Amino acid sequence: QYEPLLSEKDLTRVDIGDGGDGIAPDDAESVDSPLPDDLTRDSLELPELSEPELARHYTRLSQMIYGIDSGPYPLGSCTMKYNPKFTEDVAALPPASVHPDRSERSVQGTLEVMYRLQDYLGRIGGMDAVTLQPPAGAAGEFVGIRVAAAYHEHNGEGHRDEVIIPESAHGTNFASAALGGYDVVSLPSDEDGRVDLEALESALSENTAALMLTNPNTLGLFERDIDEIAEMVHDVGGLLYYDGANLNALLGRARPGDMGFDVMHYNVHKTFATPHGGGGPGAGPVGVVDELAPFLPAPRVREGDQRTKSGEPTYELFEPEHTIGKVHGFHGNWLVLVKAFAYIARLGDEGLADASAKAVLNANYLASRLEYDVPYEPFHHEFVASAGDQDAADVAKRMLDYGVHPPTTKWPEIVPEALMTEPTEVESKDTLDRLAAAFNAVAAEDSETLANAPERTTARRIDQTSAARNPRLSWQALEEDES
Amino acid sequence: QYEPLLSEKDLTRVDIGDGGDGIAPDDAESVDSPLPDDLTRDSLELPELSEPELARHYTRLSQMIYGIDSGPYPLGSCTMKYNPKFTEDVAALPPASVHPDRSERSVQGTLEVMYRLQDYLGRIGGMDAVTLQPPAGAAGEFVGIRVAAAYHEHNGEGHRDEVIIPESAHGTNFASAALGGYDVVSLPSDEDGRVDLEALESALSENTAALMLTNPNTLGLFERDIDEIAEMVHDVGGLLYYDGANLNALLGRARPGDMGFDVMHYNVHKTFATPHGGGGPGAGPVGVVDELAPFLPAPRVREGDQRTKSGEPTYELFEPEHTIGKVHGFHGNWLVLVKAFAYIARLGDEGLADASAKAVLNANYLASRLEYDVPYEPFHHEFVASAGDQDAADVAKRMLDYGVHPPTTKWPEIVPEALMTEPTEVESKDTLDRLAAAFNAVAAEDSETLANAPERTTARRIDQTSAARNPRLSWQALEEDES
Amino acid sequence: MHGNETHAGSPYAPHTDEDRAAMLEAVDAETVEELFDIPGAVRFDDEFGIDARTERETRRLVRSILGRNDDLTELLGRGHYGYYVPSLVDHLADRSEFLTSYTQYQPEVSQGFLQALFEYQSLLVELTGLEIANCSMYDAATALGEAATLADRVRDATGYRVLVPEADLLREERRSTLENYVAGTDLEVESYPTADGNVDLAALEDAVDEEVVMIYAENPTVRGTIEEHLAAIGDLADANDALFTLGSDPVALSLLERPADVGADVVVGDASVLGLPTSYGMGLGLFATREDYLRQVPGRLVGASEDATDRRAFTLTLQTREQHIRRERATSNICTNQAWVALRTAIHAAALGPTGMVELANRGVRRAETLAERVDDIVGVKAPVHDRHHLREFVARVDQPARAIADDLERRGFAVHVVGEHEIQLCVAGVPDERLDAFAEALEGVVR
Amino acid sequence: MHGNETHAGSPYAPHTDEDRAAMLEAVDAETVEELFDIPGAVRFDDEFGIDARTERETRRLVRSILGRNDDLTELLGRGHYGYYVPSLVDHLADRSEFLTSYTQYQPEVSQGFLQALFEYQSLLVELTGLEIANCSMYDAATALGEAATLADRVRDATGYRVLVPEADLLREERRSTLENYVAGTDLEVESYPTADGNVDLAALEDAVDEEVVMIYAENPTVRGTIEEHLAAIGDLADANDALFTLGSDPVALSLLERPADVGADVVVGDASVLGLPTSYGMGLGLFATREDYLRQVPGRLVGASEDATDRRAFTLTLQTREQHIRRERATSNICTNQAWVALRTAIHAAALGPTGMVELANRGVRRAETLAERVDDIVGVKAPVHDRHHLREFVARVDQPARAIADDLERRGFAVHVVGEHEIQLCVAGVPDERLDAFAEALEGVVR
Repeated sequence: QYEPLLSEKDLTRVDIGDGGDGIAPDDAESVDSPLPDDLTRDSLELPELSEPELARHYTRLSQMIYGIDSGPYPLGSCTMKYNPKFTEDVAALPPASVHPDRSERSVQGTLEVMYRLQDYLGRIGGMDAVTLQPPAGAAGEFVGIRVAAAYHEHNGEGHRDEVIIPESAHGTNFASAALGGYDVVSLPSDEDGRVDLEALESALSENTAALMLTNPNTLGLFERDIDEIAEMVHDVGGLLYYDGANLNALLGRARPGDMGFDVMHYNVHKTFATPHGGGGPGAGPVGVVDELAPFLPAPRVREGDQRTKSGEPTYELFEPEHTIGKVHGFHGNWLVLVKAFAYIARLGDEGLADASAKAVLNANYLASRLEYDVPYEPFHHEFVASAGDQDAADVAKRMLDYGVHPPTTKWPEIVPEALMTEPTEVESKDTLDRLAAAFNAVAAEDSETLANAPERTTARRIDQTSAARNPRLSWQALEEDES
Repeated sequence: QYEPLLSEKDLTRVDIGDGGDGIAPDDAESVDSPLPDDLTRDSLELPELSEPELARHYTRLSQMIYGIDSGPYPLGSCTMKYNPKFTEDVAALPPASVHPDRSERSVQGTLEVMYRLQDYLGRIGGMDAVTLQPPAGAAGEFVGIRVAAAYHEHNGEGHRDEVIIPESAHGTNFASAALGGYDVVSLPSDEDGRVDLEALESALSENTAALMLTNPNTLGLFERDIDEIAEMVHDVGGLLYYDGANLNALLGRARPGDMGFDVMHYNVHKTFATPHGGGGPGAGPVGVVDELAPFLPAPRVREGDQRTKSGEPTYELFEPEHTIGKVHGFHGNWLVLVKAFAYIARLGDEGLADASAKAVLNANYLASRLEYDVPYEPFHHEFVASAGDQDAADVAKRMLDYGVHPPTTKWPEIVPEALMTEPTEVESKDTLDRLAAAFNAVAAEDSETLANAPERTTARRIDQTSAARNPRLSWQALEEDES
Repeated sequence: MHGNETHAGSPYAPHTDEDRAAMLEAVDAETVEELFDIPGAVRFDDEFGIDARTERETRRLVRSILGRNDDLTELLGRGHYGYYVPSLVDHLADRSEFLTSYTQYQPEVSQGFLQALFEYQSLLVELTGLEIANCSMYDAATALGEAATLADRVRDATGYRVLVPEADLLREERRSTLENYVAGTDLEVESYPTADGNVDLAALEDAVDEEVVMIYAENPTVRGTIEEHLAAIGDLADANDALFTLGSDPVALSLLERPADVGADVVVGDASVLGLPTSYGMGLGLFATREDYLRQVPGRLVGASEDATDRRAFTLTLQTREQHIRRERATSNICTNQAWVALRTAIHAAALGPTGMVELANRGVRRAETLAERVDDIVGVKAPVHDRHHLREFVARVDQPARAIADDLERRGFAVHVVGEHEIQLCVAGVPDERLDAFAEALEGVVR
Repeated sequence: MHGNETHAGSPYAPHTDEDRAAMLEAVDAETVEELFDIPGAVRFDDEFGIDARTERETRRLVRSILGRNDDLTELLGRGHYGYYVPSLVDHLADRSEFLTSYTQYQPEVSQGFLQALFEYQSLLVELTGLEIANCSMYDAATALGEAATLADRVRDATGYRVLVPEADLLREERRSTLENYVAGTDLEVESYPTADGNVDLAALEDAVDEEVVMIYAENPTVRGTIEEHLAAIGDLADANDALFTLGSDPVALSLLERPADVGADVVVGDASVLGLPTSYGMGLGLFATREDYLRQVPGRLVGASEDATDRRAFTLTLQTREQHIRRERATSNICTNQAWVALRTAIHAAALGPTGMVELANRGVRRAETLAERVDDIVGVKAPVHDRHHLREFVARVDQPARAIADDLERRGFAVHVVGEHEIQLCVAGVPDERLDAFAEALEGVVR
């Protein structure tokens, strides 16, 4: 079961140059360099292994990972969908990989994909202009915040220094607003789990730069008062930001742009099925209404005036008039964008709408099968159950023993011992039944069993305290620690 | 651990046409056909599952398989080498897949690869002409036998009806000769484990069509008297056939053509690292000396008279003068041939010679580490140890518990309780030490432990008798049996 | 340091200099060459003359050579089809556990592959209606050869005649391969007549006698027509104690008459019409037969059994039929087969599901008809030649020499079969609709 | 039957009609639409106008669009390089367990990925000589931005100045991204002068004062020169209690001065020079720093720990720095990062090994020199412009307008940078020798 570190299989030191004495030590390779010694390092010590050894190492490591192809992965707000295999093929097409400094003329294909994806996303979100540059959802939030700031500044309202965020929002909202230099005003929920309008009223002021909202919210509830919320925010001159993390609930049913949102980000690995890759890369395109378009990052893609000889449109990069500049060295996570484009082009209107329909049906069906209480409803694509007397984190560990991935736990805090569950549309009824059986089996177990879980996984419960108290973050540190 | 059959996940019956009564039954889909009912079947009943469900099914199945990327795979005579990943990429190139009925003019690339591979193989085996058509090693043997028959027939020697094969030869030798209509004359080994020259003398006669030999033989021993053997066979008018299964021992050190062999097959998945795919596809190209070339299967590839505008050679298919005809509907396992070509082109002279050197070194080193007795030597790329008092099949099962793949067992029978072991060149010293440790751990265990093995595998020891006595070869049969 | 890109030697042999030295010491040798026990007389002291290349250079070499293939739209079929293979098939079958494992001689660590092959066998059982399917032969032609040797083994009476369609309804390659397979037996391959793209039933009746051990027919025929006399052929074979061997493929079998229903004793064909791209003719021999012949079946069989804890498990079974045990008395010489292709076929079929499979076949009927109507409208072209139902493909008569038309079409980017001086054959399988439209236009231009 | 190719709906949602009916009944609804609690006023009743396509059609669409990209040999670098990525990297990283898993919030079922990221961190520790590396940022530009906010957090004294090279030695995109990252702070980004493709050390000394919180420099520079003043910059930063942030990449770090040895406090850069093809600029932000700043590091960290049976196990650690716990007081807003790219980089580095990595860098020195000599021989071209050592790339002066030369070269199949009215920049990374030869000939033809 255990796989040694690469460094435990081999460590070879390569001496660079002759180190001044012309003699290479016995236990190291020596490699000359055309550079003078004072511009080079002395040596490099890393594993030197063959292709067969590496193939086995990484194959073995892969077998110690639970992925979406292993079974259900109902992480609330993370929208872990099946990643269609063919999208990998299109991203692997040789012309998908060109250098970002190429002339626009020579990358018309790349620009066309970007143009079309901007267009698709605009239609889906009800937004007038889209940038594809942000390399992840949080980067998209930051772009939204920076765009809002630039907009207010441009209008002589640079004094606005507050961003209002519901308590139950994703942690990135707070961090992105803070990174943008804003003070965060935290907004409590009302007893139904939605935005408390009175609290919002008192939070809003002439200092309000924006309200960040996700809808459905993290409890899966649609903010039914969204019209009124939008009016309130706009009345004080603020902007309304849509966190796209939960967009998979609404495709073809409602659009942020129609709800009064001014700026939004899309999480392509959530809504458009690009693989999450164990942490990333994602992509967090940002859509805005016309008024904010001049502030988007540069460059964006538009159709050019000319046509090709065969009459096809041409595409060009351009800099929005009041652009905030760059938020990534080049064009963001391009290969991820290609996959998202392919996914949308595959599903089309009906497929996207069907995905949301079944995501919502699945969440409702799964909840109906659970012994755990689900305090807030009517929810959409996700729901938050309460583990009650059990520790939600222990529940999660124990679910691993049943061969399924647990939900997100202990968040949002409005639900005690929260089990935030989002099955997505890709699970069949059979799988949901199996998942529900796992939940219910754990619900019937005692706290000791839960505390000792997991028992059937590659590693047993891992000591987090020790990891943090005595950080060993590299094989070098580990070796030092063990010696 | 257990994965249900696809049919246990779903079985959907599709009725075709209206079955005459215009009413589709409740529990089935009904699909119309443009064909009249009397030309169509009534229904089709198979699993109807989604892509995410299938991805999980086959991912799970794959995780219940030990492959070369899982660890050492020292199956004697099977030469389970690491399969370089890049060869998959070249076989997946779109122009690698063309229809076999294309005009020669339009598939010059395909023909050039074939021509070059014919040439490579000829050089490596010391043969004058090569056909790539046989889709596996046994098919290659059969081609060799058919070519020999056609050659004798052509020379008015159709009376030759015997093929001589050493007792320790691969089972396919016997079966291929029999399929070709020959009587098999079995040849005992001498006490050194090699061909018994006296026995050969008495087996040879004017009825001898051919002697089939592998060298090194299945004990890993080089047939040192190969010169004399060739002379004896040729003296009675017979042909000498080389079974290429053990060619990985000799690359760059000796060539069948130079040893007096007239015809040989190559196992590309053994010698040239194409993946075995859980049983196939392989490829068994056949090389012959000039005298036999007119009898090879049709078509082969040769350079054409013309050159392209840019001066490149052109290639064409041709039918050898006295061809035996076809042994495959088209050109054999083409995608496998592309991989073999890429492997040879990657390694070149030095790489191929180095592969054999290290294959032989590895076998000798591994044997030197074992507690088990190795009665015959000096062996080359493989050796046959004896499990002594232990049951070799049980030894194999127990080795599975140590996380390694066991050797081929109980064969050749000349060694009691044979453990026929071939580590190949791709194993490192560390891996060989680990493999030896597994052998030695098992050597020290009692027969009960061995008889109960394996204990740590996906399935425990499987009942072969029950499988054969009550054959259930489909889910339909299984369902019937269980009902 | 091991042999990487910059060093001579195999890049896949992981020996460090240190390791090699230690290993040589352990085996008591100074050099590796000492370990080779090869007499000087047969030592090879020359070079092959093959250059080594980096991985990148090798990829570029192959890409550059294969780049010489023309990029044509292929309206080609005749027993080998280029259906679109879903991406899922590549991604799953390419998982290295599938790709890099050996034959399942240790079933305890091969359950996944065995189950996949068991499911493949079950697919064929459903498609054919026969009770037994093996887990692969090489291709359609060799499977036909194996069917003849099976007939030779199992038939009650003596006999030697193997009847196959005459040349217009049987690929020459299949017949030639069959001839090789029976060359070591007393069997003789003979043709029976055909009529308008189907078996000439009356002529076949005349040809059959007690010496016939097997009658072979295909459905659809190589000319794309659907065979209308299957049940009659089955009866004829039965009446003469001969085996009826039917050639087909999984797409055709999804829609056309079920072989068991027309009296077929053996079904052969190319199963890789699902799962593989055209691959210059690489195939997957489909082989199914009646339970009666279980112990005479060639090739590997996967069966269900139980393990020591009584859980269901799969294993290769009835191996006493096979060469590695029975040697010259084996039912076939086959050893390495096409297991991985069978896996691909099974995945492709599963991805289609029964609805998708029937629909794929139905589209083959409809689209062939549409194309035939379209080209029939062109002056100088008549299609289809045979007044029958077609699957996937059909023969068209052209007033001008067929060879010249095919050459012209090739210059315009289309490949078609030439099957007679004034006959071309057109197949729609795997060709997108817009390419068929473009083809019809090109043909119009060519014959104008 | 589920939504397959022939049916409307998501092909990846496996619901049969039967299932859907049963599920609706279980949730007590007649239709799925009932489950949507959306007020009529904000309901969307229109269409997006996006057509659905089959998988095959979608692949053809993307292939056809991307086919509009010209096939050029790219002599492009300037911080982003197209080294050959071994096939091994694709095959291993594409294993679906790696590709389709989430962030390792349940480490007990994520040990494989955690270990791979731990090994990636260790690789960076060796390359930089610094004690801590996180397991990825987005790219070089955003990592630079994060370095500045780190400097803002950790610096003892107050201060606001962030010093970066002037435009000729810093990509505008990096500076612009940095400006956005510090827009919410009191930091201000200022340029310091450069001289002959290196830092102008004297001018930098003049520019530094106590208000400086960070000095940024790159090695090699964006013009391909190797920076000769690193240790001096490190001393200068140290003397003024400013952080020295060095921009580099894993190939350069394999050969050039070790950052820890020249006093670097933070190393940023694009680690995906190993592991990813050019990918239109997709990257992997390298981020390493001193142990002192451990609790202020942005991004995820994988640490070793023990499980309940005391076996070594890996886990994300020090998560209290992160946004999902610390919210607006987090060290960064980063959540989704580039973990899978880090995996690819780790595999590529492992495939090269230390010998291969040093050799790759050495070849970048040698081949750039060779090309510079070659083009310097051309009348009307002088190369390199800077009399310094170069890695991978160099600037060449051309007598004719650089833009026109680049356009001409593009027509001949080569892409080069234009970095001044009479300056082009040429990079050898990933370009085969024979293409460099062809390029030199093309350039000769163009300037003739």
